[in-house]
Amino acid sequence: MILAAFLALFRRDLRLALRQGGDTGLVIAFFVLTVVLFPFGVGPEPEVLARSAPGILWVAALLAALLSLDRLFLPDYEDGSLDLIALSSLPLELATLAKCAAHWVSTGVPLALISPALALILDLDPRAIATLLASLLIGTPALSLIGGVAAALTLGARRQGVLLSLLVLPLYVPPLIFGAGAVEAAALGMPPRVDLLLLGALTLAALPLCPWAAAAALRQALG
Amino acid sequence: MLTRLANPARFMRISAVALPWCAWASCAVIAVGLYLALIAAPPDYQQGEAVRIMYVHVPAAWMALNIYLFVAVASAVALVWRHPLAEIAARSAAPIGAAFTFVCLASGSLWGRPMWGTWWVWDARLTSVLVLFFLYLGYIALVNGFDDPGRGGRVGSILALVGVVNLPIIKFSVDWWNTLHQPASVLRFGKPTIALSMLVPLLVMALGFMLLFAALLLVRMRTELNERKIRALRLNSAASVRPKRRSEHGVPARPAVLR
Amino acid sequence: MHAALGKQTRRPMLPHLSNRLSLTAAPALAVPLPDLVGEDLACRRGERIVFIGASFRLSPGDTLILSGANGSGKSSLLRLVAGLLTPVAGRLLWGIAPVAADLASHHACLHYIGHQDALKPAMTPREVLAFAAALRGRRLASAEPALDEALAAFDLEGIADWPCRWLSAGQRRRVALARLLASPAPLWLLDEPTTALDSDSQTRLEQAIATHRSKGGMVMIATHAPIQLDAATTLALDGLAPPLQLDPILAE
Amino acid sequence: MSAYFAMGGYAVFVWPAYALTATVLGGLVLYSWQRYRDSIRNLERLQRQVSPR
Repeated sequence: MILAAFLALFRRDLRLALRQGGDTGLVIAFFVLTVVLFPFGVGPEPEVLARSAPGILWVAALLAALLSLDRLFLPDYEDGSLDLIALSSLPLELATLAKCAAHWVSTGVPLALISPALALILDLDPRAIATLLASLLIGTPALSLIGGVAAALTLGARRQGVLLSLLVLPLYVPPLIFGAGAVEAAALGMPPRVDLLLLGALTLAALPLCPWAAAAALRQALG
Repeated sequence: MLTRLANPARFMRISAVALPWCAWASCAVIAVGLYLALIAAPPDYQQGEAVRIMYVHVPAAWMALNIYLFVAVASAVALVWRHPLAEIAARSAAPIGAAFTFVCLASGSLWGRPMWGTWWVWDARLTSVLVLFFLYLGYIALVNGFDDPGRGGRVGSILALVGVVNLPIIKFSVDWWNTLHQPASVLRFGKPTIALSMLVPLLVMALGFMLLFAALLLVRMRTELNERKIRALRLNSAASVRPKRRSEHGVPARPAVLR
Repeated sequence: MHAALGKQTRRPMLPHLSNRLSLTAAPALAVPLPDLVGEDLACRRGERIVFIGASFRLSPGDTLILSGANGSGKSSLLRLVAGLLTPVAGRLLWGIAPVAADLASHHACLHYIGHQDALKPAMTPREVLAFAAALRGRRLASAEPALDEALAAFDLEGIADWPCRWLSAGQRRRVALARLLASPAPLWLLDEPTTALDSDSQTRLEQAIATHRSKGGMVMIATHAPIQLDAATTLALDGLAPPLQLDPILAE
Repeated sequence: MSAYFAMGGYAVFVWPAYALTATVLGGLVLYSWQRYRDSIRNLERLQRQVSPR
């Protein structure tokens, strides 16, 4: 019964994100554009780019995920759907989990899938490309979940966009460090296992805690 | 103790007495601390006189962290026990914490320049304090980001709890990041084993900062309570102006004692 | 039927309540529902205390009309009864079981139609109703007949597959109201349901309310339009504004 | 005396550090005290308006 409601909300959010073609396409375009901008800034020398490729890719992915966060709850808050979701048989915690999962699938996964292509542009060491894909797939759920909390906290605030990124970026430091660290370790030939495990631990910790915090924040917005 | 202080009227009475004491005590202790730090303490055999910056930098770092913990505890009390005064304490303490964090960062940078030739050294502790500074800014911006102050306070409490859960994770990840990318400077930023003559000024300055925090907190909390009274009076005067249509069976004028 | 992920321990009173509340197209309820009772409710929106001492009793088959000037708290009371707002004072009860004990079951017993229509421009009315039914835990297969019946009741078959961005305000309002029939719930909370409705739709709404009441359902409605509701009690919120706006922190 | 102020050559770092601390903390004290005085004055003015009625 609850699963039916959970899947319904997840599928609806996913369909809305993909059908309008807005979110996913926009996020990927932003990701590609940000990565492509770096050579214009630091110069095209391969060894310079390769050295900082893990950092560039992860920061760009992080900012791309940040881009579409304020659309996570705001449309539902403004058109009244949030009341419907709050009154459904789905506890608010699971509803926020469903929305964060839909956000992950519509932004996190495409970012991860396209990252190997961009790694080639930045001359990243081929050994590290598999780790890059793995680290993004493991790390982006944490980005969506932590972002979900920030989106719920800033719901209905003045200037939500700026406020949301100010709240989220300090909390994105650990995933960024472990994610980029894993890719860099792989690029230097060292085993990235420990970094990936730590990143996985972050995501697993975020899985129960973030929906709980986001639901508490949503209740403030509803009341 | 907490519930006894819950009553704002009692808080105003107690804080009215405590405020002057805190203020004068902090001035005295800081004065003594400055004397010890600037004059009495010996120069360091390696860093020379530059070590005197430590007497401001380290206490400020302690205060930055402890005030954030204070905000988190006050927020937890505000959320769990619906304690209005705790929310006001958290909201009033955050800017003071942000000020101490800024002082810590600035003095750290001023200390780093003569020691390692760069205005900013990506040392593990200093970087964690930088992230803490952004957590403070995020909290302050969120609390003031809503038209309804009550809403800002409650949402800010949730953010403070999320932040305090993330603090150790951030500290661990920055240390991890620091060991991976050992910064250029060879001399570890760690404090050498402190000689007593150096420890005393440090502790005195720390006590002075704590008293300063207490005094500032009381001032800001009293201001917040006054402003709430002002808002309530304005709301009531606006309400009393509104024509009351059904005055014949007027609602009894007892003030609604609300949860 | 209702496996609520109840965090609180389940109160004996409410689960049997939600079992009896499956007000499907089945004949009138054999066992009468308990009354919905509001005791001395007070509500705060932001910094303002909107009303105090609001009391009412809604028994099955009844309709309660909330009257009062703008800003007297009609919408706030509806949101409070829906469980979206927690009352600052007073209690809401099903018979003798307080609602706050098991909010999940309470939510399962009501429909709340607010000012906004909660429609996504990219979705069609049929998808909107299917989603609303699924949110309330109805299997899609079993919901199909109810969807068609709901669409028919509000004359929406013709535009059932148009994306909502093509619909007029009145049509959007009808889709929102069709949610009432897509999945059954005994308590209807309607906030200005007749806005943007033409006369034909308004009669359809009155008819839907009448059949709902005949099956033992309850309706709480905030409206200014002269809607035809027989034997309806009225709760005036105007006189309930508190004389003294007290901030809780200063009240002690 | 001037040797003392030279701070063994580090004067340009030690004194600004202390000056900066004084300005930031002092500024916060003055700002908070100013707002405190304003709130008291406004509150008394409002209470005078309300109470004589």
